[in-house]
Amino acid sequence: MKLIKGEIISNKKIGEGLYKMTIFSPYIIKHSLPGQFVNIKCSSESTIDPLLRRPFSIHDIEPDFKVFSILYVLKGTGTKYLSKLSSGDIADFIGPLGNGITLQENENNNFLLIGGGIGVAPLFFLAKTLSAAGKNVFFAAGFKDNNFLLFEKMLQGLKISYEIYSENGTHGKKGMITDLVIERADDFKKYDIYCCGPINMYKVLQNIFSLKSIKAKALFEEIMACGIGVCKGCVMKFKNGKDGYIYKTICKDGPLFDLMEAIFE
Amino acid sequence: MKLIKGEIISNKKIGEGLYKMTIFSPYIIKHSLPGQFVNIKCSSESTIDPLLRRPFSIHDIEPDFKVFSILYVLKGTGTKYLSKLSSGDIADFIGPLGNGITLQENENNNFLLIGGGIGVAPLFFLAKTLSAAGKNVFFAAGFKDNNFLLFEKMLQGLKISYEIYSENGTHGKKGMITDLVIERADDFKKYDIYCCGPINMYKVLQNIFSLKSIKAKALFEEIMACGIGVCKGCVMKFKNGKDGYIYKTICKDGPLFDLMEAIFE
Amino acid sequence: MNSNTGKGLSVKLGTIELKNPVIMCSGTFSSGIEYNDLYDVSMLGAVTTKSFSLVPREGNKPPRLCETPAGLLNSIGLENEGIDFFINEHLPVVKRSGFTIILSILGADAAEFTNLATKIRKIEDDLLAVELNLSCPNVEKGGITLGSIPDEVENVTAAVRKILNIPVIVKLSPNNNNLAELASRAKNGGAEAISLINTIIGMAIDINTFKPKLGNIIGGLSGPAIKPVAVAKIYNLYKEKILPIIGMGGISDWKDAIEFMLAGASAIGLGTVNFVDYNAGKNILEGIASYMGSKNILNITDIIGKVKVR
Amino acid sequence: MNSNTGKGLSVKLGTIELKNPVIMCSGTFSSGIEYNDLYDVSMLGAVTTKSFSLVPREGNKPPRLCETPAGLLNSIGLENEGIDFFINEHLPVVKRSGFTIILSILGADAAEFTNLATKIRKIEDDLLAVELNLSCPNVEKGGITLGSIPDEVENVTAAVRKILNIPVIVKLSPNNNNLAELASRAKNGGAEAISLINTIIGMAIDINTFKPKLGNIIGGLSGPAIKPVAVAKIYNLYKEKILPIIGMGGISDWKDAIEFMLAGASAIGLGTVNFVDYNAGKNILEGIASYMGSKNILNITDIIGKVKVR
Ligand SMILES: Cc1cc2nc3c(=O)[nH]c(=O)nc-3n(C[C@H](O)[C@H](O)[C@H](O)COP(=O)(O)OP(=O)(O)OC[C@H]3O[C@@H](n4cnc5c(N)ncnc54)[C@H](O)[C@@H]3O)c2cc1C
Ligand SMILES: Cc1cc2nc3c(=O)[nH]c(=O)nc-3n(C[C@H](O)[C@H](O)[C@H](O)COP(=O)(O)OP(=O)(O)OC[C@H]3O[C@@H](n4cnc5c(N)ncnc54)[C@H](O)[C@@H]3O)c2cc1C
Ligand SMILES: Cc1cc2nc3c(=O)[nH]c(=O)nc-3n(C[C@H](O)[C@H](O)[C@H](O)COP(=O)(O)O)c2cc1C
Ligand SMILES: Cc1cc2nc3c(=O)[nH]c(=O)nc-3n(C[C@H](O)[C@H](O)[C@H](O)COP(=O)(O)O)c2cc1C
Ligand code: FES
Ligand code: FES
Repeated sequence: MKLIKGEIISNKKIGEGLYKMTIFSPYIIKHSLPGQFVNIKCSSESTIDPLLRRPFSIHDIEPDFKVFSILYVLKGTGTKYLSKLSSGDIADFIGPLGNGITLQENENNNFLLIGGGIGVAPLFFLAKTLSAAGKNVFFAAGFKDNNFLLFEKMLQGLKISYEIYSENGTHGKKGMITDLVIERADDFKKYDIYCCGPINMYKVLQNIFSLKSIKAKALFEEIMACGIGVCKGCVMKFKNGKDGYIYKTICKDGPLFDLMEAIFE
Repeated sequence: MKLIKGEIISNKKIGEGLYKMTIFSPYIIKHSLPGQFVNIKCSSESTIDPLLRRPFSIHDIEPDFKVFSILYVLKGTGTKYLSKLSSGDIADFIGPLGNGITLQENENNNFLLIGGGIGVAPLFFLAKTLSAAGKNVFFAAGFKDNNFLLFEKMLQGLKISYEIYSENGTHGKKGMITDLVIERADDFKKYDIYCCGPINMYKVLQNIFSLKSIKAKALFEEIMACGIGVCKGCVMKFKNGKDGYIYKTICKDGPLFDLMEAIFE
Repeated sequence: MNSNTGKGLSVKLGTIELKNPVIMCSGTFSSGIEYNDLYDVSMLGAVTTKSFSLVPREGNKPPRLCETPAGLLNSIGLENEGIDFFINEHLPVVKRSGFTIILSILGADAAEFTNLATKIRKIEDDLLAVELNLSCPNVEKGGITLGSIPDEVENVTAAVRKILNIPVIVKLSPNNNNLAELASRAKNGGAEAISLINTIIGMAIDINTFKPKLGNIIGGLSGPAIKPVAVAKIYNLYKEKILPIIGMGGISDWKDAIEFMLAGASAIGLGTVNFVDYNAGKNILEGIASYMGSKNILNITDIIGKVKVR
Repeated sequence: MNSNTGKGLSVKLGTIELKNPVIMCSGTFSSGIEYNDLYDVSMLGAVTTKSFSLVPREGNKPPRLCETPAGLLNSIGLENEGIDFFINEHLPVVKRSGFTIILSILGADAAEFTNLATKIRKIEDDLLAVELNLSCPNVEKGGITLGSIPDEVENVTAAVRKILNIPVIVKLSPNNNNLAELASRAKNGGAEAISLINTIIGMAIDINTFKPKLGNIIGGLSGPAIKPVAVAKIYNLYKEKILPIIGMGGISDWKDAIEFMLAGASAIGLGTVNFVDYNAGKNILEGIASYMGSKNILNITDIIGKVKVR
């Protein structure tokens, strides 16, 4: 990890309250794994509001241009600040952070990526990496509506197959992405599975997968302060032993964990 | 006074760390007196840094265009924020505030305005008003260096006479503006005098004028919170009775006071 | 204001009835006259006046203000023109304008409060309540404030209560740890509500001049910075169920107001925000009303103290 | 760092000698190992470790963090892997890297502190000092913290002092009003310095879910918001001339560091700022050095407590 001031190459609105920011950083290109994130200062040098940095997954890297991107949704003060930046401005961030996803040699050839909402952001980087490594990738993405239409355009640029669901039926099939998973759960046994999405999606997936004894990994979120494992602030409960639990930090022990180990309360 | 959201027409750098912002506001045009000020929010809607509004004198009004201006120097977070705004952005301010300068019918015909540094800002509005009323105005301005060259250009647009001093001699005569006042103090007895500048200038002027029994008024500054007289935060000491003193608020009782009544500690 | 505003907004603190829970804090709104130029101040639940003492007080040496991160340090020193000035100059105007007034009074000891109460008796019909500001340093007790001495809190409250027929509110300072004890003693003395919190002791130093940024060296911190401290104090005192609370300290929008009520405030006080958003009273009142609409809350009293702690 | 850095930066707190006054606060820097990837942590005056207890503590239920205006509320609940983990895993690394270590230890009573001290005795040569974190709630005394009970402060300090030969620092909480008394008792127990301030009690509520934003309901406030409170506490304690003070609470740049030293801090602690500016230690150290250059201050000790109050 390194503290970096990188030039913003572009910052585009690609949907309602949905932005893609591209930042120049040879270091990030060289050292990042899918699933890792950066912690960005979201206030100008002279102000302290918001105080804390904000974590964003690495969404894409383009080694030819030495740039990486984040895909982000407008939530509060921090993302509002980001959305106002423009090309030529400087992004102050630290990264890459977290464990990320390493691909072993002898691993499976078939990968299923399940993304819900903005959870598709880090999975895009993973899909790109896998497809470059010659793996078969099936990307299952679920949205509320058609706000991620331009994201589909990006997926089309990768050599992967995908399916999109939207709750209101305005993008892809109507329904929840978990509907697809339920339908094809038996198929999916032969896949390595990576998920990223809201807690509610994870709860449903845990149920489906435990019934079918399917393994899966997932990327988690928690409010962060340090982002580098020193404050013990960003913990979640995970199974430990038979009935026990243990707190693990999302920022350093994660954000990638075995989905079946997560305890939701 | 009124709380106003006025469109910024222009925001130009006219010197090192010196800016002129022009804001559309028919209300301010209609109701302002020279010496009055506005209290401007210097942070975006979603942030609270800086928390308090910042007071700025009304520097100029252009009734034909329904705009007024402020002239400001970069100091800290608030003025930095202002300097980043541009035409089309909205300024959130309240005004006009303070007592300001009213010109009585039978008043003197000769006016001397003494400005030090950014203190020339409100005196410009006064000079313009006086000259429009057919008065004789002599504007004596003192600066550190030649950073206010463009201000001189503005003065040239008024039908008044003026003299400029700079401490390092790069603009007008070399010296302090108080040198001029000492030299011509006897002349100035027949003038109505208004001053605006730093405390150190006021101390010197108080000495000169008290020796010569000359009367003068001055615009004062103090750190403000409310700007409208309710918090009693922006007080300064003024003479009261023979040896007494009284605290007066700069924002409501002032900012215009009899210079000779001020007590500097 | 939308047409629904007003419905279900009324709250009661003991016998104090408010048409809505939005109150202006003492010292940050004067008597409300200035703000009436900006919006109709009579719409507010109440305006707490600047604290008035028996005789005028000149206040502390300037500078009296200093901005800190998300906060305001002040050392006004309770400057005020004296109770007679309020009675003669402000009261006629605020009556005419229909403001609901809580009169904040300030004294050095029970005797001074007694004298104040006696003066107020003749105008008490024009007041909703009096609020006791006990933050005057007590010289006999070594300079600590009246409000941090349990006996004094009870004595002063009882002294005022004996003279006046209107409800008495006691304002407490967060610089004390024994708030439950102080509130109980206020209750024993006959208070009907507690105002919480006053400012937190703070200080700032100019690193160029080496001088304190306030003429008085030490000041009181207010504004958003202190909000979490206020919420915790209110939550902790509310649990004790001693007296209803007027909660204040860093509220800057309607969301903060709701947060304070969930923590246990029956009404909320707006202080420093009046300097930032001159329309805060109106905006926050409207915000509360539309929040109630959107959440289908019929009576704002339904949310008081309703933070879900399990 | 410019070539002058280091000159005149050393400070002494009792027998504690620091090459410069920049110390990392407990709990916000772990043992410094992570930050050593970003800058050479051995340049710092000292690193105070996370507070370690005799046995590992799992800490509080999440969520544990919440941002407030210019502040951070946390309820980590003193999660740590236990003192053995520090001794076996961290100590070898920090020794190799040349960090100056103040070990923060945490116990529920004097007995636990005695046990901790006994364990530490064998590594004490590798430590600059120990800092006692007395913020554990004491169950026997109704849940109030050890650090707010004068007798306990003295007992615990004396217990640790008896066993260890290295200096003892006592960390105090701003939630107490009797800081002078507590500091005196720490001194009686044999402490050489006071760390001030720990976090201020605070709370935040989610107005959508009605739930507290922290799993533990109540948390501790840190960051710029609390800076004026910290400066006032340090100024007031410094005046009593009881023990030298390590000042902390909201420092975010070198200017704040100077402000704390003017108020009376002999050294300064950096906490929350490490999450905002990962290079804070280095930046603030350099900032202090160049400030000294520009103001012709030969020894940083010359400014300690030098606020001009008249
Ligand atoms: C490892 C990780 C990766 C993330 N990747 C992305 C991404 O690629 N794209 C994206 O849009 N968002 C992502 N998020 C969520 C993102 O960090 C928040 O949306 C953002 O911090 C909101 O900041 P704000 O100031 O706009 O909102 P506010 O609501 O003002 O934030 C208030 C506080 O809540 C925290 N917060 C709010 N939402 C979240 C959340 N979902 N997770 C963690 N903390 C939160 C903020 O950091 C801040 O401390 C990620 C979060 C984590 C932990
Ligand atoms: C009645 C009045 C009229 C003014 N007119 C002008 C003007 O026309 N042009 C101009 O450039 N400046 C003017 N000032 C000064 C201006 O308000 C300050 O320079 C500005 O507030 C600095 O804000 P900042 O955030 O950039 O600086 P910071 O240094 O970050 O401000 C910190 C605090 O100090 C206060 N402050 C700093 N300097 C002054 C000052 N000189 N007077 C009062 N408060 C101050 C700020 O308001 C704030 O509370 C005027 C001040 C007053 C009181
Ligand atoms: C400038 C100023 C003056 C104040 N004067 C008084 C006062 O006269 N009497 C009083 O009881 N409280 C006074 N207070 C405290 C406020 O009423 C309020 O309790 C405190 O500011 C916390 O609320 P806030 O953070 O919303 O400002 C004053 C506060 C400020 C900022
Ligand atoms: C996340 C976090 C964890 C902390 N953990 C500890 C701790 O283990 N022991 C301790 O003595 N203080 C702990 N503190 C308090 C800090 O050491 C420091 O006293 C406080 O945060 C004030 O300084 P700051 O405002 O610079 O952060 C912690 C603070 C934070 C924010
Ligand atoms: S954010 Fe500090 S440990 Fe994860
Ligand atoms: S700033 Fe409040 S009285 Fe002047």
